[in-house]
Amino acid sequence: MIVPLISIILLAPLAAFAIFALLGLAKRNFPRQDYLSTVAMLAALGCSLLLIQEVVSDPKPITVEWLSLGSVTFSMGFYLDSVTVIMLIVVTLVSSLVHIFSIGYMHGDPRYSRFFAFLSLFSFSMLFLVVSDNLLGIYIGWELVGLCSYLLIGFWFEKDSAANACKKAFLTTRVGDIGMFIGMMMLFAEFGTLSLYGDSGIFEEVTTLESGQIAWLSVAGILIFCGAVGKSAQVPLHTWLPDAMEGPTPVSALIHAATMVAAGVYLVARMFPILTPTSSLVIAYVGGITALVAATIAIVRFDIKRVLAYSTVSQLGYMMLAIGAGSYVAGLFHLTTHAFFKALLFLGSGSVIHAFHAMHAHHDDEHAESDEHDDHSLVHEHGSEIPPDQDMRNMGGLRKKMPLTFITMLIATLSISGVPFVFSGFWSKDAILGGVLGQAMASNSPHYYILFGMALIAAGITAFYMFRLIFMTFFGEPRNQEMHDMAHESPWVMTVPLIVLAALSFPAVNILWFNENYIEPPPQHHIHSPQRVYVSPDSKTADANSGISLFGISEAEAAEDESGHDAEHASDGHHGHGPAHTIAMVLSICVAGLGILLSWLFYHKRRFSAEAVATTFRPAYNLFWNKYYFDEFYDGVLVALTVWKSRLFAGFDLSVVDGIVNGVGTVTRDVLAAFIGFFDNRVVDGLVNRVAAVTWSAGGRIRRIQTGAIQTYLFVVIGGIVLIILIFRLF
Amino acid sequence: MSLQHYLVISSILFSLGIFAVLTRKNAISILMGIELILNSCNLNFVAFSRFVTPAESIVGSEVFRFDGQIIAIFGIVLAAAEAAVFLAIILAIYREFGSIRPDEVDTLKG
Amino acid sequence: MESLKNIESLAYFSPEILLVVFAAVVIITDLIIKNRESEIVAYISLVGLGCSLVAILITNSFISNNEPISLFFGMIRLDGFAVFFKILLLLATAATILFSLRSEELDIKLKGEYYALLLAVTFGMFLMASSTNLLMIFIALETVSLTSYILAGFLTHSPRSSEAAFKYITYGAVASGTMLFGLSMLFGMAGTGDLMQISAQIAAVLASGGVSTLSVLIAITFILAGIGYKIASVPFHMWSPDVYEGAPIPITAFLSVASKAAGFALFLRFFHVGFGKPEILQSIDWVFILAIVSALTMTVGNLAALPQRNVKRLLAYSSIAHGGYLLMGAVLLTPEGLGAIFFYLIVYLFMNLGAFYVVVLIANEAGTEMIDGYRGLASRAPLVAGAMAIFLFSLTGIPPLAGFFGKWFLFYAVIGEGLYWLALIGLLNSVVSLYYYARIVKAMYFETAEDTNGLSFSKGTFALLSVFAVPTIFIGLLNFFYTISDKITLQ
Amino acid sequence: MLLSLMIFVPLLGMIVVLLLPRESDELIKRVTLGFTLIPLIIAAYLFINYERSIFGIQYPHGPVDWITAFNIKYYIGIDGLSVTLILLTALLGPICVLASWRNIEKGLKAYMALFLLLETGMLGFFASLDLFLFFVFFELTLLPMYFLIGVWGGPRREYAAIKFFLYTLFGSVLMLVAMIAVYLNSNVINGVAEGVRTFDILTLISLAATPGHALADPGFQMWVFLGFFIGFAVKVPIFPFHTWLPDAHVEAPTAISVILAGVLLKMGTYGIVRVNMAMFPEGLAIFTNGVGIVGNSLALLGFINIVYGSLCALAQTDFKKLVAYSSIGHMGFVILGLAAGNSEGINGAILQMFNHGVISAMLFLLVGVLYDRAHHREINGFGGIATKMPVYTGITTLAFMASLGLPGLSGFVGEALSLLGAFQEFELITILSTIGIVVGAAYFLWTLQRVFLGQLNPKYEDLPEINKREILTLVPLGILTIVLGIWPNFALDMFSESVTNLVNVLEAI
Repeated sequence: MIVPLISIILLAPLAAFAIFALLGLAKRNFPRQDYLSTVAMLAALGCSLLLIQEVVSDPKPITVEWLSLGSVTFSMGFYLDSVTVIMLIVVTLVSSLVHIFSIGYMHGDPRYSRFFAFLSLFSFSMLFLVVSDNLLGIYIGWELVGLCSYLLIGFWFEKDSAANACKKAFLTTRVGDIGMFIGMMMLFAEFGTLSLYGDSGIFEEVTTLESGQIAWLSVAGILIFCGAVGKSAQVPLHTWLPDAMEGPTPVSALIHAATMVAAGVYLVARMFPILTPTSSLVIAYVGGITALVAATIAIVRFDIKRVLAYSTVSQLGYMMLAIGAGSYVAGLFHLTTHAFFKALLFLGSGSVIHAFHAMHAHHDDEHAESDEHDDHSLVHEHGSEIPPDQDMRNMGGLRKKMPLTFITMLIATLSISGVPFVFSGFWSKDAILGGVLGQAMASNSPHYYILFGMALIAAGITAFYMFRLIFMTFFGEPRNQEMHDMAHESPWVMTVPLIVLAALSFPAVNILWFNENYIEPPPQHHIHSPQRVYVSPDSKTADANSGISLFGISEAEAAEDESGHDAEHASDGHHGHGPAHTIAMVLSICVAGLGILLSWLFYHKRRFSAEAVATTFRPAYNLFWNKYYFDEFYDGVLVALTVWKSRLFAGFDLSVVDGIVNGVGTVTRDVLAAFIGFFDNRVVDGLVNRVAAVTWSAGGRIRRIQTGAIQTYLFVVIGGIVLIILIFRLF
Repeated sequence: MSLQHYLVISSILFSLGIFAVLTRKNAISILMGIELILNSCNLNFVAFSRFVTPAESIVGSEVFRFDGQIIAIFGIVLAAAEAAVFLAIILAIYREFGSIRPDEVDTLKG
Repeated sequence: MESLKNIESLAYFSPEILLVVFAAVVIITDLIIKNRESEIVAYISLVGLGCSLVAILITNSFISNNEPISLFFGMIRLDGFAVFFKILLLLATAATILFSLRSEELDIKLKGEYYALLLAVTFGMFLMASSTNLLMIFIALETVSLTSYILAGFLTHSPRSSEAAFKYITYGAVASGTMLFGLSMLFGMAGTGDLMQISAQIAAVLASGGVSTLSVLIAITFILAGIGYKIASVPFHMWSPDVYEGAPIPITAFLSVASKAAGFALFLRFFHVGFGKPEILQSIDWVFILAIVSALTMTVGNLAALPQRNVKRLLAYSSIAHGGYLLMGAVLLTPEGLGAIFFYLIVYLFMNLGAFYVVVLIANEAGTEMIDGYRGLASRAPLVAGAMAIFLFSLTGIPPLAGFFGKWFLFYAVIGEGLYWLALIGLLNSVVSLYYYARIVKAMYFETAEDTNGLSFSKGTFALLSVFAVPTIFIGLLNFFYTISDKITLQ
Repeated sequence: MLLSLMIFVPLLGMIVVLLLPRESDELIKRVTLGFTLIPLIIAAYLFINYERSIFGIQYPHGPVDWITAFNIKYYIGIDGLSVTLILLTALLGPICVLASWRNIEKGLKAYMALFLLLETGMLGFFASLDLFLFFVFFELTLLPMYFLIGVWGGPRREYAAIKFFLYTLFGSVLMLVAMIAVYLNSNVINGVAEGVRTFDILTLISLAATPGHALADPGFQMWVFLGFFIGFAVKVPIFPFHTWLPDAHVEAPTAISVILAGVLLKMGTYGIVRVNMAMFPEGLAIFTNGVGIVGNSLALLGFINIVYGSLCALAQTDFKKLVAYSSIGHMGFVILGLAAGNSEGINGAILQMFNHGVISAMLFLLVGVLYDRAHHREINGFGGIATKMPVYTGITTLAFMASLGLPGLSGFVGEALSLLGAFQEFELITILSTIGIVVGAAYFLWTLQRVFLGQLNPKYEDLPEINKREILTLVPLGILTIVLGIWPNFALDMFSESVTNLVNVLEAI
């Protein structure tokens, strides 16, 4: 039963895309591509739900030999454990809802059919990534989702900002992917396979490693994580995600909030067994820093979609932190809850944007003008002019105009902010915080205390900026009356998905996560310390009575993650979960409350002026406003090259500003073209031409000897004879 | 006179011929140089024939072989023929170029 | 091996005799028919060549088991080697006569003399290929030279032609004089004019200390000057570009193929038979000096050809270069080398004559010998251009054309004796040569002419072109031609 | 026999085309198409019926005595490697004829005739089992190529044509010397020459593995390896012998660029596999298993090709030149994979050869489509044409993505395998080579943006969409790209046995 189900899940969306592509070759369109894609997606959703019962019996239903090279075989197959199924459901569910939402949102777009085809292709790729049982398959899906992300971000490619953003997204993630690929190469070189499961899979092989052999494994783990850094927009490769908001909003909801960006977290979770303490710690820190950095940037954004984008980056960092700190289940739990409420937030914001302008055509025109100066350079400028329909400063008081949107978005905001008990976001966030703190207490390592602190602060900031968004958008007085008058509630195709997603933000719907037997963290390989023990399922169930068992699991994980702890210590960690959990929960409620309160005071009550605070803390504000200067840094490196070039070729007084404007394009065209082109033309080709020239001139010289005077010739004859004789005599 | 004497003379003749051919600025003089060269060869052949070629005994009496002399005779004939052709060509040159200075006949070069 | 006496020899000498007879017939006919522009003399000459060919084939059948026959008391030898060269020379002469018939340049009154001289020069070349005596060698050389001088200057009102003849004879006379001096020294040292005995005699006197190595060296170098002038090898090559450029095109073709082939025949026989024994020249690194000469010859020829704009002169330099390639085979005096030379000469005959034939045609139609005159030929006369391209690329040595196989054979022979450096120089020279050959192709195919009118040629022209072009394509692909050398040995 | 038929049918076609009247363009085109379809059918038959599980030569013809003086034989046959490339060649044949359908304005007859000659040369090369025959076919492609570039090319065609010719000839000169050296030593065992010499590639391979045989001497192998390698390197082309390629590509007409990139470059790498690696493993080992620069030189060359080619591509503003330089980069992966000398590396390299043949053919066809409409190729001179030519844009995106190594499309598999293989031998070089992947993505995406995305350049308001004939040329290649991406075993199966054998030989060193 599994095979047909999984086939439908994968093939239905693929077929929807294939129909579009094949008809496209004949320059025709399927009349209702939107329905086709949506139905395909719903079918996949249905099958995914049916899979819940099937999974436990056989996690590896199919393996086919994909490539056989004599000694080495690469096989492709599926691995369906509970995590996979949950991911499948999340992806198909969000995707279905986004499909439905798009029917309304994208209505009237000239490339309407294409949009749905791309969504289908994306869904297929994402699902393929999720179910693959080997790194190669994951990598294939991984890159395909990247392609779809590229296509969809650049969906309105007439806008230069969109064209730039899609390119940036692809290239930035590809930088990370290269790291991932190198990591794969390392694993392959060591184990001779890229399969993860099974007798000769990597996870089995890795247990055979001796201690002292794992330094490279840490490197490999971190390299694989690089892929996740790119895809999940972790610092320092996070800059593409906010730019990716140039894509249509449903795309942002599906790809850049719920699914693709979460694939990085999923990947790290999948690779959990090979993560060494070192690589885990690196992952946790990257996650923690990302969570904090992105959250602080989000505070000062005015573009509604960018606030959500940075929020996504921040939340993804959270998940990374969780998995890095050993809270495997908590990380994935948060992934799920986040997928729903963030998709909801994006779709809600889409609804707002949609309300502000029914016609995308306007949108395009405005952009065409504002982007006139773009010079098509390789990496574009990050001027980020905010489109008026996304600028929160133009909003306000929409609560009454768009009640459904308001309520659903409020639910999501409450969830993400961690409002206690009622909302799923609270539970998943708390699981992470508790897990990290438990780890800290168990290991007594300052690292985990620092990470806990980061997570806690980020949680507070999250609550703050999310409510800032709500207050600025839905409360208060309309700031732009003209636009406010235009606004209207969205049609039902758009609100129904909102409602469904809002329902999903309640913990009851995420019931699977509360069944401690459903998800088991895979054993992490503790290569280096023989006294380490695997945590048996028993040790988890021992804590089942604590209500929500996953905390116990995460702490058990945490315990086993530290070297030097033997079995007893591990069980100590277990017993220590109680206080950790309680402390974390209390602290989490406090920071969330504080964040909301501050937000309320700043943006609703206007008790404090945000501007005044910004002036007081100017340096910090600048830092946040300029997004920690990441983009500037990347450009700066390239600009430095430009400057260097200017010095070299035209003197230093060529303005640096000019260099900035021209950006990488200039670097590429002038430096690379000047250098490589010069090298290729002058040096490589030049050498050849030099040889040719010498040959030619030799011909000319010989020619000149041929004077035309017969006596010269005769002289050469006599000279030649004498020379030959001399040569003979001399040698 | 020994063989050496003849050889020295013929060598001098040959060298003179070469010298004439290389330096004279008149086609006729070059022809004369060529004749000197050819005749030095003839002299060589005759001298060698006389001094070097072994005599063969035929029916008790010594008979000299005349190989060299014969070659010399052919050489004289060919030299004459060559001179004839050369002179004819010089005439043609004079007709076309109005000069028989060899260094003025240099339109073909390079 | 017996030496036949004079009367007995005549039968074996019939090819040469027929040539002389027909030369006389041509002259007499010319006297009789009054109309001095009649082409009948050319056809008579062709008939003569035909008869001679039959005679060659008949005499060839007398040679059994590669056993050479010595004629006229050892003056001349009839062997496979001679037969091969005679056939080759005969074909070249026949081609020259056909060219001459079509050359407007040679539309002159003195036809009788012209064809008679052609037959005479062929006769001389036959002798060059078969002489085994110093006297005969000299006579043969002079016969060829004297007639060639006249033929080169045959265009009575062309200063170029006269200048060519003048340079040719001056150069030729000095070179053959020098050679004669060398021959006389050799004669003096060996005491005999018989090539068959010279080597043994020289070896004997060298061993007894009667003469010094230097004397032998000087004698041989002098002789080399004469032969080198015939095959136009550096440093005795300088006459050839000027003479080739000035002479009527058919004669240029003839000189570049037949004269060179005859020169090689002489060279090979002289050095193989006379001085092939290592003991004679053990004090001299003969291989080295010939290898240097060979390398220099091809390099100078190719480099000097690069800047040429006159196709005739370009081909003159190219034929110097080909002389250099051929010399590679002669350097080592090995059977492989000989075989390579035979094969290459066959190929060279077709491709070089073909190229010259196109030059004749273009000179007739476009009135120029310059590369510019070949512009747009591909559209004006596609077949002629195609044939020319085949000849030129074959001369370069591009597979599957015969020139490649010829070069392959030569390089094979050279590398077989370990002279990798010489082979490399030769091969790099091929690359250089591509450049100037391709310039003509470029003009024909890639450039457009100011005058775009099509050129029309007779059917006979195309037939003759294909006579050269088809073998140029196929000779290398057929096994037959590689086996020729099996039947020819030099003793 | 079938194989010979396949090789010489185009030659026959050439003669037929030459006999057709000059004016009847349509007839000439159709006849040519017919004569290129026959080899395709035969090649497909061979490909399908090739017995994959058996290592060795199949469908042999010969050895038939040809030039007995040198024991040269007419001997052809296929193994998995050659049949794959033969299929590629035969497939590109009709595609190129179709691509030349409208844009050859003058001398169509000569063009088609030369093209058919070229096809014979290419097919023969891949099937040859006699070294001499191999060389002759190798060189046979030169002449038609020279004319095809020189007569029907762009503005600097003369320069490009002669440059191509001179470079290749230079390379083959060294090859010729090496070839003669191999032949001369083919009967020398323990310093004694006995028996006949041979050009038979299979025999030579076994002789080169015989202890004591002159061919097995590592010093000898090194020199001969170098001779052959430089000859093939020019063709591949490997830095620094590559400068002919951008010129030739830019000037050549579309179909010829397709052949050039699709097949001719593969002749170089095929030669390296067939001769250099199989025949001279000891020589190869010096350049791949040694220490220092020399010991890593082959991999280094691959690396330089990848990075240098990609960077050069990034710097281009001419669409076609960009694709040309990208070819240099992609051939670098082949070299890198071959240098690895293990199963993954060599399989990947060969697969990459085939894939690159398909993908670069597509790319050049696409450039040609655009050029036929806009009459220029300046990347910055376009912009936003995705709105006018959506189908074209879609196909181009597919080709670009395949070329930049997007998984799921064929380009990825070959590259990934090459890298996986190479990493096991040359870790640092391989890691550095991955820069090429990023740069590859960069230049393709940047091009995609500059040409297709953004506001429509008003000059191209009425740019016609790609037509049916053009789509027809692209579809088979596109299908192959996707099929091989999804199911690479389709091609890998063909040659993995041969590669396994080769790897065993290499590992025995």
